Order: sequence, then structure tokens, then C-alpha cells
Amino acid sequence: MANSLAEQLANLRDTRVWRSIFRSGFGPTNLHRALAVQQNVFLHLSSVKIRKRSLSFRVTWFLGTLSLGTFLILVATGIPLMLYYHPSVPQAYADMKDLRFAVSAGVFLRNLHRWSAHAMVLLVFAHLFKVFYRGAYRPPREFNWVIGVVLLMLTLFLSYTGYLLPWDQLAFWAITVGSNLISAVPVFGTKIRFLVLGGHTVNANALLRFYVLHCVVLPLAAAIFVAIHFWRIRKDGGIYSGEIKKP
Amino acid sequence: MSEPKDFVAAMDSNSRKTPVRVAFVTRRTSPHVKAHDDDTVMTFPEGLFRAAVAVEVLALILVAIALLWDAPLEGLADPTVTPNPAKAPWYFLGLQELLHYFPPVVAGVLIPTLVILGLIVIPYFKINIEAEGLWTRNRTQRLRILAVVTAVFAVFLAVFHVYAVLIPTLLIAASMFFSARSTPSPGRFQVWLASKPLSFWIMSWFLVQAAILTLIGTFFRGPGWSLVMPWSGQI
Amino acid sequence: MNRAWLGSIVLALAMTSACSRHAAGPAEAPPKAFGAALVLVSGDKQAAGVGSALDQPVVVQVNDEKGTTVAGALVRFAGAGGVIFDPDRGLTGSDGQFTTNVSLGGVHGLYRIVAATKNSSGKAAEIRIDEIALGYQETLGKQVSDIHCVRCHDSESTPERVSNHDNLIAQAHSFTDGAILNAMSDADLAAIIGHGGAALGKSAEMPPYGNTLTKPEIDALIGLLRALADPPYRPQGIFYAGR
Amino acid sequence: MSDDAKKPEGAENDAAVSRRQAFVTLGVGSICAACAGAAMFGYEFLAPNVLYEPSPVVNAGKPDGYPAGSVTQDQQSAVYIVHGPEGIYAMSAVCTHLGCLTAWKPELGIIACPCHGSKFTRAGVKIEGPAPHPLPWLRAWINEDGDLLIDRSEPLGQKQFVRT
Amino acid sequence: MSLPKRVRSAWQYLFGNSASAFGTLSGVLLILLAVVPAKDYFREWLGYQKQYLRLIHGRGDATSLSRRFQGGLQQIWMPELGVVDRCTTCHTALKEASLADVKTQPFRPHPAIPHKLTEFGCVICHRGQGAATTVEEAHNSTKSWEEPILPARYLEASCGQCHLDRLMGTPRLNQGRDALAQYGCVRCHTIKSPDGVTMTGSDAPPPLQHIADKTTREWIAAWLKNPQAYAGSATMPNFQLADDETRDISAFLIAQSTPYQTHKGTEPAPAASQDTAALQEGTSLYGESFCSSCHAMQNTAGMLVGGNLGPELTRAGSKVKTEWLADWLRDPKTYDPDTRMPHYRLDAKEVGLLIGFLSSKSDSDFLGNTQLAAATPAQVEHGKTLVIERGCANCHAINGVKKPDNFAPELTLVGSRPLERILFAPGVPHTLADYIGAKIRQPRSFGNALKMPQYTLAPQQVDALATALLAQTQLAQTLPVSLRIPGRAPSHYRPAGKAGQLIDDMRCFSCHKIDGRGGDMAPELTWEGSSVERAWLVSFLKNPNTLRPSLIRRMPKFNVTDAEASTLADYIMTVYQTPAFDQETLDSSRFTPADVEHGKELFYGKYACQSCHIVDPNKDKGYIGPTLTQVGARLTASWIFHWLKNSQSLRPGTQEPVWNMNDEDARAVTAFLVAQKNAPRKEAAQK
Repeated sequence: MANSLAEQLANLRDTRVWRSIFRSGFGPTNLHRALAVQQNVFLHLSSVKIRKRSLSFRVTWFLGTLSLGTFLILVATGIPLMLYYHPSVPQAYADMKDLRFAVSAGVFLRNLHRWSAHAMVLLVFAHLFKVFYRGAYRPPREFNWVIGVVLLMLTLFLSYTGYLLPWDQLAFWAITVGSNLISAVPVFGTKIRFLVLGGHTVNANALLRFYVLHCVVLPLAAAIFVAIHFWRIRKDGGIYSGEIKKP
Repeated sequence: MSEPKDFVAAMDSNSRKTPVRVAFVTRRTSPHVKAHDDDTVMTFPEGLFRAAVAVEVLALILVAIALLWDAPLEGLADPTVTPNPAKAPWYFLGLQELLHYFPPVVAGVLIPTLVILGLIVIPYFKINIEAEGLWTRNRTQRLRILAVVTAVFAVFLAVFHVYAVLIPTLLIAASMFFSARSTPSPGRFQVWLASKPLSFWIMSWFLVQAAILTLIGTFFRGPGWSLVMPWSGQI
Repeated sequence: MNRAWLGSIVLALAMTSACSRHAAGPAEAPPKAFGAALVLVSGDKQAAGVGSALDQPVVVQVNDEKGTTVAGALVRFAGAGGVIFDPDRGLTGSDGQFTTNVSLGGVHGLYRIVAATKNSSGKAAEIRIDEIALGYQETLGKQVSDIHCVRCHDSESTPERVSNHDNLIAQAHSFTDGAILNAMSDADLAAIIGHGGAALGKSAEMPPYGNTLTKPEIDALIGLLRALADPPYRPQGIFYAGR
Repeated sequence: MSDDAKKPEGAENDAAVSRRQAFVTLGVGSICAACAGAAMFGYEFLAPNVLYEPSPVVNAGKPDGYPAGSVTQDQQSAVYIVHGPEGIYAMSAVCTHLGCLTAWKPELGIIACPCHGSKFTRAGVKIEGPAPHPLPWLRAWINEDGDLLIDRSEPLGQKQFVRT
Repeated sequence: MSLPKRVRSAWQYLFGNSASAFGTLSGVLLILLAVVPAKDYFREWLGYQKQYLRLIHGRGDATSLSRRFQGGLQQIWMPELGVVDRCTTCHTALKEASLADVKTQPFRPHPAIPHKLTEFGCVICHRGQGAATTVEEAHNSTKSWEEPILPARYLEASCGQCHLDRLMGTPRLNQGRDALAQYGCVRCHTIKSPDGVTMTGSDAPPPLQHIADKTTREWIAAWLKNPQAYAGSATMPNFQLADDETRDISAFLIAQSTPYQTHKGTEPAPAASQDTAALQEGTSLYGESFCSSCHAMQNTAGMLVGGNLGPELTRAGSKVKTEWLADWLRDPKTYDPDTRMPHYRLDAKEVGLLIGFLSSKSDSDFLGNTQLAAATPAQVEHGKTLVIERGCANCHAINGVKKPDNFAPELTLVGSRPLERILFAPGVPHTLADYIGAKIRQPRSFGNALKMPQYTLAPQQVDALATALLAQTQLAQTLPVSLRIPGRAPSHYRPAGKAGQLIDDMRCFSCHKIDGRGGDMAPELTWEGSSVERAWLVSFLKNPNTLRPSLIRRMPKFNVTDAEASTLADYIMTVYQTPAFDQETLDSSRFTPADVEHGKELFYGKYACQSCHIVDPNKDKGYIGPTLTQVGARLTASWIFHWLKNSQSLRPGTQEPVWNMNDEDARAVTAFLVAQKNAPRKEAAQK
């Protein structure tokens, strides 16, 4: 049975339909393996071959991969959460209660989303420090470092805008405190705050703006920058795996 | 960039020819080989499996956490009642802690902007590219500069009573002085420290500082932003 | 997951032990004497709103075999359903009596509280005391009763009102008279309250209240009768009438 | 990991290869199973457990408000309350064709749908138009307070009148 | 193989290379993810629903119970009330009366109440969190919701959110609201009803502008030290003042006092009669004047006997000066224009007797150890500071001290006060109800510097006060106005003219209610003119004989003159007429003896009126209603007739049942009653 299933799968891979979608088949040879990466729009961002040393845990601690992992988890949990969320006052809070008490697995999704968000901030910071300490920011990777800093900012903004959405005391006051920081910016401070909040206080407008930023603008920007970041890894010579002492 | 170039590189028009990496040895770089290409493996499946394993470990941990602990949710937002203490998200608590000491323009704008700018310009610093030890050149002069900077900084922080920053700063400065010490048979730790460039020291100082301030803001601040112990149950 | 379970169990154990230690509170006074029997002095069959304190304290007395009072005997009170005693244990006074204030639980109905003492050989003697908690309906019934009913149906006079019970030829049933009232259905009671005694072949001294009281008030009154009944009222199996 | 690294690719023995293959199958299979499970549970998640919708039972007030011979349309709850010679009955105002809200035309004495021109009598029977069924009758009754209640949740199979 | 080796080889097998690690971890992840739907399946509420099905299984009416049972999440949604209640998900049997024997929650049926579940849901009354579906979150105070279930003893507070008026089924709420007014809570704390009416005090704190003429500084100091030591029933709280503070406040109060317009100049002060015979006579006069209708006094057994409208007089002799008492008894208004005490028109001898009697009611222990030296200006100044600090002027009129505004926190929304804003005293459980209770019971346990004084209250009163305060919620303010049952608007009815002056002079409103104004101690007089015969009224005003023998509180004799009685009677007969019926409907002169005889049969037979009323004092014993021996001289035929038909419409709340008699019966009984015009017999009244 298992054999025939495997055969059937193998046969499936040989069909025209399969080939038309995946272009290359799976196969035991390095050619197949190379094609699998090359001909996939996502995997294509990385190179076909990778330095063996850079795969060692010691080198990167996989912090970049993990950061991407949290981002994917956040997207995967965030979209279902949007189905039970209205960005309006005070309905947003009631929706939190519904997620907690009425929606099947709603509380799990929210927990996972929330904890992953914290994990992402932590991992991105860790990634930054790790990259710094192993010297991977140095030329020719200096621009990718800058993109990394931009991604750090995006991560912080994503986390921060998401913070307001539950519309509870924690959210409201964290955003009140945080947004008042903006008004400390010389000259334009209060103007920027006015624009960000869509008003003079944290209110329904602010909630809607944060919602749009959190669900559309920032994830899109992050996705684009992540793509550039990955592409630049390849272009800048692969994952930096340290200098090798001469044998 | 304005210096005259020592070489000219041109694109080869032969598209069938495999591109080869070429190293240009200029006047400003030494000719010895620092690194050479390593063994490579296929990204698929080896690299991807490893990435998948890493992400799965992460997912396992996060799912377990999500199953066991509920995300915090407090009462409905009430603009008339400020909870005491009102805290920002944890990653901003270091900033909030600074705000406790400095005026908003300094702590809320100047410092974050400087940090971001600093992070961005790091790779463009010549000194980092060289990656040589801080004390390898101009040792006395650099020591003098370090002493002055440390002193100015210490006075500044002491005036604002920012001991949470002052003490770690002094400790880092002390270890810098320690690494600069010329001892006949330096220990391995000292050798390791001495090999570190200035950027390492600045980044370490930033990391330690951010960690300490965030920890204080998260765990040691209670009602009215007063100093409390985490086990007192007031946070 | 295991660790969390383990942690919560440990925490729960720690908390229960902490609580139980707290509950023990001040060390219990050892009894100075032992009695053989407990006698109720006063305070049973009181009715009060749910969760509230009874108006009168409950007083019990400890006697020895010969029936003389025992001073310094330990009396403990206990009750289920959230009954609170103030205090819940103590030694009898020189008159052999022990007094406690009782607060009833949050559910309407009968509360059975138990007072116990131990004799010299450690055998417990106890008495059961019934108190009644009134819910919304019974409380309303009591208000109605206080205005319209008790003057004739309660044979006891208080400083605030003089009982009219003995002035009647027909002896009005006490509301606690479960032996008679339990046998009457809700409809019977509603009829006699609403139409008066004369309409049902009983004494005309019971006036009709059908035009005075509203239906909810009559229902509330019946609810009060059911709550006060002694022996307690046990409704026959009610079948909910579907639409 | 280090073992693998030392061996040349071709030297992998069959047992190792098949074991590796088995684990890969297990891994991919698990992930597929998780996705399938998520898809199945997705239905559970997407189907709301509680609804924020008005109750299907509508209180239409006292029956006295509907004089004999009248047809009253309750716009809010999309029902007709008709007081015919046999008593009061309730009828859905939603056209059985494609769900448009029909309207009572007092001057013609018919119920008409604005969307595709279906017309019904006051008993809900179709006169003309594309509507496949007559307008469904709804269960109506008088509660203890004397109010007329109408249950919109399911159509009645037969005629039913409330006598006042 | 040793264990570590085994472990190592197992590890190597499962995680040895990236492929096996991938496979193993995917499997583990799958299992862990399977916990998510499993956790959903073992939800608390699902467990309760299964438990319920087991419970009803095997009961006689299991079929109909299970037919009515609805599984899954249940929700009551009322957007206009802001109600999302999922309580019925677990409390499945709220409407199942046949489960009356089930005592375990969550399956107990709900006791009968006037409101339907589908009208208001659960949390509007019980509080707690309606949206929650776990026991802990729904019932207890949590981080996200600090509103726990309201304990049963305070449940009437929820009624008070809509019912701003007195409600018969909520005695505790009524008691609490009365206490708020009676103990002067609302004189310091502003408490507004949701309809915007500010609660006002019903106590009558005496003005202190002329206090020096009334009492001594020693008494003031001793009273301030502990008011309840002077009179156990005193509503003035204990401000827990130190000796030097009472000394200084008393100094200030005496210093600020100004003389009042006394009778001294015009009439000689009557001498207090002190001999035994006079004392005996004074005691009788005190009794005959029915002073105890308003004033209480301890009897020899230590029991307090009498009303609570006026102050307790057990130790009055230790308090007041005799010259002041003489003036007061002659006409209280000269000292306090707003007093509730009526003007008794006593003659000099009677005043003397009463002074003698009251002076004998002294307690040497009370003032025994209060010795005060003459006050220094510093003490007076300090006393004034204290008076301002303690807010004495909130209740008392004091020269030179204004009534402060917003002296104490406003309590309009105290029932919704966030716990975060509350500082709990040690040992007080962290719930709002416990906080309020503790605060009322022992205000100073929350800090010695607090201004709130110590009251002497029974536990039931504390619960009642907490209940009334817990009704002051935000929800009460925001509920739809259509749900509000407004309180009765305070009446400012003020009769005019000569009769109005008399009514004011005799302070009829202290006991009687007319047109919505006045006390509830005595019968309402709004339609008195329709009810009584003028001749009877005049004689009653001059010499009120008792109508209800069983009552302790009775109408005092004011010694009115003929002219005054006539004026009052004229006014009452003209103005206090009901629009409900015409006096002319029944002509009593057309009653025949046969009517009377028939009425008598009905009276004694069909209606058994004798169970509550007395017509023939030798035979009848009824004690509840007024004696009817002379009812024909007292009441008009039309009133009796309509009274028999529908008493409640003429005087809402009367104990007389609505007989709803037919016209013939009512006419006959009226005829019988109108015939009862005998003069009152003394022995009957005393029985």
C-alpha cells in the first residue's frame, strides 16, 4: 500500500499538470535539488548552494530564520484573528472577550499571535546583536545591515501598532505614553502625533489608523524588506560564516 | 572615493563563460588571503531542512506557551483612569526608564535617533572594517581620549542621578582600561578583550545598557514609577 | 505542560496549607468542663433575607446528665451553604449558655445548622437548628404579610403591634403551620387569599384580598408560606407545562 | 550531522537512505496532516458560536393594533401581519425568488416584489412572476402578557391563525 | 547499554541528522497542535452541559427537560442595554421550575422574580461578567474585569439602579436609602439619583447659633466625646475627638452663640415643680401629651420606648437649661424656626410640670468628670479650626462658619468605583462591597487622619447602607431612560392663609402627609375633607381621642382654641376634597331601618368586619382598624360607601382590603355604619 502510494506520488510528479506547475521534478541528483530552489519564486531568493560552515548553529544561531518564522506565524494567526475583530470603540474590546470566550480556538490564536509578536521583537534584536558580534555587517554587507535596521524598526512599529488593537487599559495607556514621546520631537512633534493618532487623544481614529498600519501597511513593507534582505544575502556573498584561519 | 583607482575592471561579454571571482589587491589592502571559499552543500534539502527544524523548534515553544499562558487582557480602555504604573510595551521600557531621568527631548527623541543613526552608520565606519584591536595603535592617545570621555560621561550621568546607566558605563570603561593594561603575560580573557575594536565596546555598552534599563523598567518599577522589588507584587 | 501542572499543584497545596493555617487562627480555648446534652434556648426558625444576619442571635445551652447547666463547655457551630457564625466556637458562660450571631448563605431556602459539644469521653452531643433564608419573592411576601396578614395570623404581640389573633372566632393558621398549609396546593392558597374565607366555606373573618393584592403579591405570599412551613414544604413533582 | 559531512554523498548506505526517507515522509506527512487538521478545524473556527443577530421571535405588540381586514408590514422584522376573516396570521415579507423585500400595495390589494416583478395575494399565494414558492407563513401566538409574537426562524407547513 | 548511552543513541536516531530532526519535530508539532482542538472540546461549559444532561436523565420529566435544553453557547444579546450574557450556557435550568429540588449550581432554577430573563439578562442584576464562559472569569474579579458577582445580601442594590422610588420587594434597599438620609450621610457626601435628584437629609440637626442659651459647655464637650453615651439612639456620629479638642470645640460653640428672641421679657419663667406629686403629674402630662409619639425614653428596664422623630429624652435633665426648656415648651419656633416640634399651647403650670419631669431625667454620671476652665481665645480659635475641619457646618447652622461645598467625596457613582482607585485597609477583602462595608463600619481603620466619623450601626444597617450605595452605578446613569422608575419628586406644598399658619404652627407635616409632603407616622390627610364630618373634626382637633386602640403613637393634644379649630376645620373641609366622588352621591337621610338591619347582617356575617373593627364595645374585639362606635358621626356616608367599594383608591397603602362590594351591599353597610353615632365610651377606648 505504502509502496503503491509512493509510486502513485512519483507518477503524479511525472504528469504534465505537475510539471506545468512545478517545472522541475524532485529527484535524487543535485541538478534536481538545484532546480528546486532556483525555480521556486520564494526559494529563489537564496542561492542554490550554501556554505556548509554557515549552516552550523554556532554561526548564526538561526536567528534570521527564526525571525522570519515568527513573522510567518504572525501572518498565519493574524489573518484569522481579523475575521473576528472590528476596529471600532468599544467593540474591539468586546471582540477580545469573544475571542477569549466564544470563538473556537480564538484564545489560542490570540495567545500565539501575542507571544509570537514578543518573540519576534526579541529575535530581531538578538539577530542584530549576533550579526554585529560576528562581524557580518562589514562590507560588502553594509547595506543589508541597514535594511536589517529598517526591518528592526518595522518590527517595533508592527508590535507597537498591534499593542493598541485590544483596546484595553494596557493598550490604551501604553499607546498614550508612547505617542506622547513623539510630541517631544522638536518643532513637528505635536503635528506628527496628531497625524499618527488622527486626533489629539488616543481615540477611535487612532484605533483605525493603527489597525490599517498593523494589518496592511507595515506587514507589506516588512514583506518587501524581508525579500530584499534575503536577496541581498545571496547577492552579498551568502551567509557570512566568519573568517577561516588558514589551514 | 576621490583617490585615483589602481585598476580597471570590465564586464566580459562572453555570456557562456563561467564568471570567476577576482580579488583586486590595492595599495590599501594587504595581499595575504584572509579567507577562502568553504565547502558548500545544496540549499535544498540540507539548508531548508535545517531552517525547517529551527522554525519547528520555535513553533513548538510558541505553541506550548500559547497553550499554557493566556495573553494579557485588562479592563476596557478608560481615559479617566490611569493604571499605576502605566507602562509601555517592554521593548520601550528602557526608553521609559530614561524618560524618568532625562527630559523627553533627550530621552524620547535624541537618544533613539542617535541609536538608530549609530546603527545605520556602523558598517560605514572605517575603524570597524579594519576590525583591529582598539589598543593596537595610538594606545596612549586613545587611553587619554577614553579617560576624558568616561569622565565627562560620568559627570553628566551623575548630575542627572542616572546611576542605572552610570554604574554599567563605569564597569565597561574599567574593563576597557583592563584590556589596555600592558602585562607581561596577559591572560586569555585579556587578550580576547584587547583584540576587540572600538565598535565592539560601543555596541557592548549599548547592549548592556539597553538590557539593564529594560529589566529595571519591566521588573523593578511599581506605582508612581517607584523602585520596587519584583517579588513585592506591586508591578 | 507537565511543569505547569506540577507548578500549579504545588502552588495550590501551598495555598491550601497557608489558608488552613490561617483559618485555624487564634488557638482554640480548651474546654474547662464537659456536658452531656445541648439544648436550644432561642433563635431557631428565624427568617432573614439571603446572605444577611439573623435579627436575633442563636443561643444554646449545655447541660450535664442531670440536666443542670454546664459552664465552660466547648460549643462549635457548623453549617453548609455559606452560613457564617460569629463566633463559630467558644465556651459556655456561667449560665451554661453560648450565643452566636448567624449570617445565612446566598441561596433562599432552609438552612440547617448544627451545634455540637463533646462530653468527657469525647462523644459528641449535637442539636440541629433550622433557619430560613428568604429570596426576593419571599421577602416581598413578608412585606405583604407584615402589612396585611400578621396581625391576625401571628398570635404574638410585639411592642410595635398588638396581635388580633385571639380576638377572632376562627383561629387563623400560623404561617409556620406546615401540617395544615403544606396539604393545600398553591391554587387553594391563592383562592383563599384572593376570595376570602367566606367564598370557600370557611370563616368570613378572612377577608378577600383579590382586589387589594396583585397576583405577584399573592404568589409572593404563597412563596413565603412555603418557605416558613414547618415541617418543610416539599412540592409534589412539578411538571413544566409546555406551551 | 558531522557523520554525514564526512561521508561522500555516494557512500550513504541503503539503510541510512531509507531511514532518512522515512523521516522526511514522516515530517512532510505530519505537516500535511496538520494542514488538513487546520483546514477541518478551520470550519469550526469560521462558524461563529454566537450570533449578534436580532432574535427570530418578534414581538408585534397587542393584536388590537391590527384591525380586521388589514395587512401590516413590519419593515424592521420583514413580516406581514394580516388580519383576515379567520384570524390573524403572519407571513414572511421576503420574496421566495431571490430574497428581495416585498411591499404591500394597498391600492391593488396585492403584495409585489420590486426586483423581478413577482406578485402575491394577501395569503401569500403567487399571482405571477418568477417566485418559485408562495410567501411562507410564520408561527404566531399570543404570550402571557397578551402580546402577539412571531417566530421567523422557520416557515410553517400549513395555515395557522391566531384568534383574538 | 547504560542509560546515558541509550538516551544518546535514541537522540542520535531521532535528531541525528536534519532530516530525522525534521521528521521527529514535525510529528511532535502535530501532536502539540492537536491539543488546540482538544482543549476546545474540553471547555468548561461543555462539561457543565454534559453534566446537566446526566442530571436530568432519569427524572420523571426527562423528555420535556431535554427537549427544552439547548446545547452549545447560549447568548442573550440586548444592544440597547449593552448586555451580552452567556450565563445560560452553563445555567441551563434557570427556567425549569420542576428542578426546584436541585440545589447545586449551575443547575438551580431561578427563583421567581418580576423580570424576565429575556428582558434584562443576568448581569444587570447579578453583575459579574456576562460574556465570560469560564467559572472563574464570569464570577470573580479578574484583571480584565473587576466586577465580581454581587453577593446575595447586596442584590437589592441592582433593583435600585432603575427603581429610584421605594419598592415593596426591596426592604433592604429602602432601609439603606432611608439611612443615608437619616444619618446625615448625604449632608457631607453628594449623592445624586440617576434622574438628577440630589438626595437630601431627613434628620433634623439642630442649629447651634444660640446653643449657649440651651445647654452648658460641659454638656457639649461630653456629648462631642461620645454622643451615644448621652443617648444610645443619637444619630450624631462619634468624631473620636481628643479631650482638648472637645474642650476647644465647646469653647468655640459657646463663643459663637448669640442670644435668641426669648419670651423672658414678656412672661415670667414658670417655676419648675420638683415635689413628688408634681413629678407624678408631670409624668402623666408627658404621657397625655403623647410626647412619646416622637421622643423616646428608656424605661426602668432599659428599653427604649417612644418614637424617633425627636431626640431621646432619657438624660434630658443633664442637658438643657430650664429657662430654655420653658421657652421651648411654650413655642419651639422661637429657638429653632425649622424644628419639627409642634407648638403645644401649654399653660404656665403645664410647662412647669413638664420641666420638673424632664429635669428629673438626668444622669449625674454623664457630666460627672467634665470640668472645664474658662476658655482662652486660643482655644476658641482652635475650636473654630476644628469645627471647619470636621465639617460640623455640613449639618449644623453655626455663626461664622459656612456650610462647606464638596466637603466629602461625591458618592453618585460609588457603586462603579474602580478598585484601582481604592486604598484598602489591611484585612479588608478586595471587593467594592467589602470596602464600603468596612468604611462604614470603621472609617478610621483606613487612616487616622480621615474626617469621616464613627457611626453606631447594627450589622443589618451597614449592609443596607452598602446596598443603597452599590446601587449608585455608572450603569444606572446610562440605562435607557424608559427603564427608569423615577423617585417621587419632593413636594413643596405649603398651605396658605390662616389655616396654613396653624398647620405650620402645629407642624402637622411632621406626622401627616398632605399632597405628597410630610411624614408617614399618621394618616394621610390629602382627602380628609371628603372623609369626615365637620362637627367631628372640630371636636377631634380640640381633643383628639384615639381611633386605633392598638397604636402606641397617637395624635397629641395641642390645646387649640375654638376659633383655631374652626379655622382649620373650614380649611380642611373646603380644600382637602377628593375628586373621586361627589359628596351628594349618597343621602344618609334616606337610609331606612331595614337598610341598617341588612347592613348589620352583612357587617357581622358576610364581611365579618368585627374581626378588625369594634362597633359594639361589649361584643366586638377587633383591634386592627379604627373603632367604629361613633363612625356615623365621624365619616360621611359617601366616603364610607366608596371606601367599602375601593379603599386603596382613596388612600393608597391602607390596610383595609379592597372589598369591591356591590352597590346594594355597600349601601347597606354604609347605612349600618352611619347609624353608629354613639358617644365614645371611655372603657371601650381603653380596652
